[in-house]
Amino acid sequence: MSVAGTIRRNRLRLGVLVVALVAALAVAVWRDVALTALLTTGFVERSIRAATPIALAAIGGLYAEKSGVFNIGLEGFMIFGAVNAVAVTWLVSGGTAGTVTQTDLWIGLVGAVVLSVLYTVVFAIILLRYEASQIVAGLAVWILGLGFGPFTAVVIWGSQSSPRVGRIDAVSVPGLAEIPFLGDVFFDTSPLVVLTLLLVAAAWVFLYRTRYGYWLQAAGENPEALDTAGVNVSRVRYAAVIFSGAMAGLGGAVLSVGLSSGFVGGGLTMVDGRGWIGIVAYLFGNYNPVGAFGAALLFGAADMFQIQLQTINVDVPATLTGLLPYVVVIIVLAAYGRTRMPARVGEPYESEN
Amino acid sequence: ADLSGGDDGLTVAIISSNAGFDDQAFNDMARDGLTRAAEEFDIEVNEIEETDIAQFGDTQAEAAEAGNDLIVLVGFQHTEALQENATEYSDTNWMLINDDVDEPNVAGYVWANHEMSYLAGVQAGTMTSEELNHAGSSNDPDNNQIGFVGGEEVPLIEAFERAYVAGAEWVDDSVEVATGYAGSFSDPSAAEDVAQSQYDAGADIIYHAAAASGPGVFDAAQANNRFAVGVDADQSITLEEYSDVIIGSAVKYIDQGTYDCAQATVNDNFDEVAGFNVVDLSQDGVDLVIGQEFEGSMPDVLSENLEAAKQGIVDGDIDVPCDATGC
Amino acid sequence: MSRQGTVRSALDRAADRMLTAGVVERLGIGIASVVLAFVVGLCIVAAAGYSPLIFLNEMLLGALGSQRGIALTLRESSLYILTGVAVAVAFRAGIFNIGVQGQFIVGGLSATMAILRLAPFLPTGAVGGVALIVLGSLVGIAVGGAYAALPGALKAYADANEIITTIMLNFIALGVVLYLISGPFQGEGRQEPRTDSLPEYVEFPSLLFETGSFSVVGLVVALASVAVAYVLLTRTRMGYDMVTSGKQASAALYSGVRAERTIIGTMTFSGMVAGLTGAVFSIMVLGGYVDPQGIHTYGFDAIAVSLLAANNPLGVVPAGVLFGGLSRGGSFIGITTDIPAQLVDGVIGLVILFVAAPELFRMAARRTGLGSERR
Amino acid sequence: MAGPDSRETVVRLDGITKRFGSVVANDGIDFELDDGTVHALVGENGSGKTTLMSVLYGLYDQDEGRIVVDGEPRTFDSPRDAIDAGIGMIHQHFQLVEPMTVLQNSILGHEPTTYGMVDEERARADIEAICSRYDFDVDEHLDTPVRDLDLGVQQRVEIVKSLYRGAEVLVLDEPTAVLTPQEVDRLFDLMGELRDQGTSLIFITHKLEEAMEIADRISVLRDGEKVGTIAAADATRERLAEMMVGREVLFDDEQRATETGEVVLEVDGLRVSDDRGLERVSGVDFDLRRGEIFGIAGVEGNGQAQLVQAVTGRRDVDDGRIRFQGEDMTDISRRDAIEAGIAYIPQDRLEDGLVLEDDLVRNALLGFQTLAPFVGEWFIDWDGVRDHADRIIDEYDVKPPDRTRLARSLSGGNQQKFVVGRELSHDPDLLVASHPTRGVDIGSIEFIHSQLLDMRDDGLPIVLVSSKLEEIQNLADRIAVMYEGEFVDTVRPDDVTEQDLGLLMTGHREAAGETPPAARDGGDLS
Ligand SMILES: Nc1ncnc2c1ncn2[C@@H]1O[C@H](COP(=O)(O)OP(=O)(O)OP(=O)(O)O)[C@@H](O)[C@H]1O
Ligand SMILES: Nc1ncnc2c1ncn2[C@@H]1O[C@H](COP(=O)(O)OP(=O)(O)OP(=O)(O)O)[C@@H](O)[C@H]1O
Ligand SMILES: [Mg+2]
Ligand SMILES: [Mg+2]
Repeated sequence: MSVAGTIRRNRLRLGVLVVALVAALAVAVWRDVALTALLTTGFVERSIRAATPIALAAIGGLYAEKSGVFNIGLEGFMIFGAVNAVAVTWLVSGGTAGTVTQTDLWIGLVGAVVLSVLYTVVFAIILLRYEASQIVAGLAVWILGLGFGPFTAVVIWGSQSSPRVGRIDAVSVPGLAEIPFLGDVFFDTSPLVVLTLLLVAAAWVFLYRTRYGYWLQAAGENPEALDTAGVNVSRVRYAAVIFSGAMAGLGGAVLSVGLSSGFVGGGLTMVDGRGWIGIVAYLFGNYNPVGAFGAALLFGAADMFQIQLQTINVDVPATLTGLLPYVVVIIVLAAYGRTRMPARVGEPYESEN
Repeated sequence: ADLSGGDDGLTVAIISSNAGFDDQAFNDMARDGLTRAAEEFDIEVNEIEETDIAQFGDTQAEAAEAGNDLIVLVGFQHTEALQENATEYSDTNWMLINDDVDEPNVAGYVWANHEMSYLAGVQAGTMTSEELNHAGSSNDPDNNQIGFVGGEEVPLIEAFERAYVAGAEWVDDSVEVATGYAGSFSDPSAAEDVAQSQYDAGADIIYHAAAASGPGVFDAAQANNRFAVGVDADQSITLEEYSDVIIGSAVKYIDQGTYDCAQATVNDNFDEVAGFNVVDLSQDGVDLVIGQEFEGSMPDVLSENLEAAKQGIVDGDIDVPCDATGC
Repeated sequence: MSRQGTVRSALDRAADRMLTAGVVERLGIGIASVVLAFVVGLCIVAAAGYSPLIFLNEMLLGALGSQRGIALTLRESSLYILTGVAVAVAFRAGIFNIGVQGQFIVGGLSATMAILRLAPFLPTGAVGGVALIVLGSLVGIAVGGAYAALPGALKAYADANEIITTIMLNFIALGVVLYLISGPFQGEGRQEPRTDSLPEYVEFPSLLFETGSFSVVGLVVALASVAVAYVLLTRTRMGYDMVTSGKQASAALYSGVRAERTIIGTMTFSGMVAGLTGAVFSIMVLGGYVDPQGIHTYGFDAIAVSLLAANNPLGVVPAGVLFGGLSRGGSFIGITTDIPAQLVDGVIGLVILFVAAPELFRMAARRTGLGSERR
Repeated sequence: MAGPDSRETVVRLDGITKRFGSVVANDGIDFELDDGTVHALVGENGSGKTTLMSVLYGLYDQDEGRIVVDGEPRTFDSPRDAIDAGIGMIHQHFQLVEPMTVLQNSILGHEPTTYGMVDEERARADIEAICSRYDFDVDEHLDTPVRDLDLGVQQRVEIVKSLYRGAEVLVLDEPTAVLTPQEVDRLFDLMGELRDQGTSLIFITHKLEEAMEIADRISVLRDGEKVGTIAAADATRERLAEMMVGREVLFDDEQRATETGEVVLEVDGLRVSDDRGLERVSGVDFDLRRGEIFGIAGVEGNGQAQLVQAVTGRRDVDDGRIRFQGEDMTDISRRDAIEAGIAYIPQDRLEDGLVLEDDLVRNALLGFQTLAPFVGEWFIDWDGVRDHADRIIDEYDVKPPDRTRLARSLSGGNQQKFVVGRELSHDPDLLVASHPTRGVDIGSIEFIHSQLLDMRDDGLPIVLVSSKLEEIQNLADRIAVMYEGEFVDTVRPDDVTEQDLGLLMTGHREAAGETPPAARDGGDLS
């Protein structure tokens, strides 16, 4: 995959990005806003931060879909991840807010991923063995998340939100953190942001450079081809679906103990639509992990941009500008509706044996 | 909520607003007052979480029919339904938070959100140009910039915002206030992004009115080694882990209100609380309290300013914009 | 063809259908998934330290134990049936309209606003009331339809995945409606995000039931929409086009179905039913319009209703009644016990999950030797 | 060719039985493949050929019987086991992952790795070695996504894939169905090369001449049972056909149209693009008279599908005109085309022609849901449709005769008969038949052909698209050969041989030089 090739293939996509950027700048200039006040290092940092949970879920969803399974339940799995991370942290710390250590938080994060794996195993069985409608079962996961996520909190804390348990500390790499801009963005930030960047890269390498990645792609495009090549399609799909749940769970956990410091279960919960944006992110990123991260970054930036506008007191109705990411999603989908899905997404595949 | 108990004593029910309990805002505070009352009197408290506005009318009726002596309704979304139920169930005592229905068996309570927010503005406006160092955090006395983070941009919260801004400008005309909304009352991460953006832009103190999103503002304060002002309760106590950055909280004593109503019901003198109670500064119903860790370390000018502002408000010399529940 | 012939053949067919394994099987799957969801739900109730017996008992008592309970069950049922029809029509045509909730919300607000704005021009009293109800409902239907036509057009012409666009439009509806009712449409002298109240004379007559928030008229509207949807899908050429598109899009195109038109038409019809639901809801229940975040998610639960009914409008009736009972029973549990309300939402999620996987029950049936051999 | 008895048996199948529910697809079949030979397997549709090979390849578990490879009994739980035992299979439908490159497809499931990464360079070297050994051209395309390749190349990719996995036994399931005669020759050369270098091949085909040409031995299946195995040298077309069908089969030529009427359909300078926007029909002209069958021959993918779709209203045209019965019909919608009396037997009955999950009643209405007598302005007269379905089932001998059956549950031949019946039942003014007998067995082919000829004799104009040259030659009154979106030539069937047509199909215009000029370019034959 050459850079030139990638650019050529995605020129429409990139074109819209450029247009969007120019439009945003035009608005800023027209409203006589100082661009430097808008596009700050902090803005970039926050955009990446906001993109992190979305990108994690997106990569999970992307893998599932590449393998031929549409996991529309990402939002639900994120909710479970968010609440479970705090729950596990709480239980290992002995059940008091004051005694939570960094280790407890990391255990909570890992614990949430492990629990997500357990949940997704059940989900994967229902999807793959019992051939459930993937759309409906995925929606059910969301509704289950909205119900049992806060319920878990009620059972543990007697309240649908957890106490504040603190969060995983930012790590500042001595020396590198001093580099202007880059230092702030990459070397003085949450380790989970860095972890996400590494996972994005790893996901790319795995998908395009290892045999398992080849199998994943084949499972979604032509499962018979994979089957007749002697690879168990089911196993590939199970792995992908479980991975997607684990990643969404990680995304939720990152949100609750990485970027925030506890679980909030009111309303749509603290996950607040990020899982849905994750799905759109990988669609827009054309099923490429790096592209998905780029799209997550775009949505994060759209959201952070409207916050920047608010901060410098450009008079925008926040209720409406808060909808910007959703509007962007629709525009993006309308412009790139014809994203080529893997050919066999959604179809159950039964090997005859 | 178990309606069966309380054979001899009275029963009190509290029906949540559509945000539900555990909102870290008025639902929780109203409930706290009743919990305290239950410890002191022979009453039984039924918590009814109702998040569906369309059900409010029927849930109120059901709670009344179940024989509750006092029913506390959280939030003005209950008003419409109560207008019918108050006459329908005239033997029941009703307490309505944030609004009023003109019936003898209804006690309407409104806390002066705007006044307490004004005081928060006074504190932030004063402290932004003062030298303040605490536990590694500091502000920038040379930079007159503060911030405000709301949950959703609805009239109720806009009243917080405008009064806060007015309070700060009363201290110092040149103060700059960045205001922003997280878009949700339950997304601390979004609130943190807003606060972070404001701290980046130079704000050193941020006041929030974001309910359960609020802790995100404190997270941002800690991350930036800046300060924040809490809301509703003394959040340097209720959110102790942030007490190092919470220099004060705009508080309203909703718990006292529910406690009073419960007590009045127990003592059979509900008439005394019935009617429209605008609980404001003049009745010590709202206040600005200094954060636990900052007590005693605040400069005198702050207490002077606060005193002057309070006096001005009570005397009517200061005209706080908006009113208790909107603009 | 004679009228008698039509009726007779309809009866014949109904009888035919009852005998086919399909209907029996679907009924079985529906019941089995509800039962299984309840079993799992009750286990969770018990595991969390609450009494499953009280849970069940209160649920039944709440749904059916009193005049009010029955009225509220029927009120919820009417809303579930209406939204269920909206979902079923779209799903039948192979279009996943997940946006019924959003269409329901914008339909409700626009019906409310239409009534409020038109009221000064019409006489007060019963005549004006009926006129306003009809006009308001028409506006609700139109706006709901338009709000659904948008993702329909995006799907038809830009190939945009309707699942995603409709979900996004739900979020957008929530925000925009909240903005409108806390600003431009906020009621005179109100502080809360709420419109003016509808005039007193704009209400459904209360027949049979006392409870103000339920009227038999609502139920009748729901049943009428079932009938319309049923006739549309089974007896008309547009319905044939829709169902064929849903089953096999390529064959539909081959048969001359205009895909774009059918997609947009289906979405529009689905959204119109959702908009009508919104109008019924605002007139019968709310008497105005409120913060949509404080409105129950009928549009999502309706997906379960529709699936339970195998996307058949007739089946939506029993499924809607079941959900009406669940919903009302769930609220009652919230009032009378300290079992958390989220649990009921969770149980609904479980019903949806299990309904989505009929194969689960088929395999179970085969394993246990229950049911017939054929699939 | 070496005598079979001097060879070792590499694969032996003993009494293989495979059932699908109540269908016995293979019933105690014995089969032997000798080392370094080609063994052809023939039989009607559904006789169990693919099933038997799928058992050998580990895709299905046999219910009874055993597989012996190189003298050792083996159980294959999955294709991987079969692959490990040196067996490769090229399926009827290619098993290639379209967006992946030829190289990636070739090594799928057997990727060489270095440090956990797929080592494409090593794979490339190995594949280039295979290509040069057997003189394949696949190595030119190693980095091309498979979806951009012709079917012929795709097939060679399949073969390379098997060889890369080390196959010593190669099963080819109907490999010639999609190829031109020239490509078939090329494939046979390849197969010969493979056999000479020691590979053993099993070759499934419906074309008896091919079996006799390339195979050493031929086995015949019927109704899931093996009828017998004979040496290719002893085989004749008639003998094989009789073994297959169980009775004598007459191979007779059809009658040409004697009288044709006025021009019904005129196509002028037609240009049509596909879904991806590529031009697939590049300026086609022809006209068609009443009572005439106009055949369009060509290798699939040369624009026939788009041409047919344009004529039947399924696809918009870029340029040019279509006139039907004197009226302009360019760019009409599919619905208008149906209402104008254009019947259409689609190429793919499973995709287009039938709604598989619907019963035959609903399927009987498919396409006619706006037409009297079944539908008024709004409502459908289902009683009328039911009677109509029964009529089709009866007249076209659809089995089982039960209108409540789902279309899916019918066998391929019966599905096709139902579609043909439905399309002809509305008294059309034009019939466009696209591969009307694809995948259909001899009996049903005879029936469908006789229906088409009868209708023609009644004056119906027919456009017949087929890649089966035999079919075209027997039925058509004129044949246009389509290559890369253009008609290379229009000829009379009696003036050309299959070889000539084959050459034309690959774009060699000169090949049919002896064609009389009058027959060219849509010339009038009446
Ligand atoms: N997966 C399956 N499930 C049920 N029945 C099957 C399945 N596969 C094949 N059959 C049935 O088994 C029989 C043999 O089919 P098979 O595909 O082996 O035939 P074939 O000889 O390859 O035919 P063709 O020439 O059409 O390819 C047929 O009756 C077919 O319907
Ligand atoms: N996948 C399947 N599931 C269920 N039944 C099947 C399946 N495939 C085939 N059948 C049934 O098996 C029977 C034989 O099918 P098959 O396709 O082999 O018929 P056939 O002998 O080839 O007939 P025709 O000559 O019409 O093609 C048919 O009755 C068909 O209904
Ligand atoms: Mg076959
Ligand atoms: Mg067949």
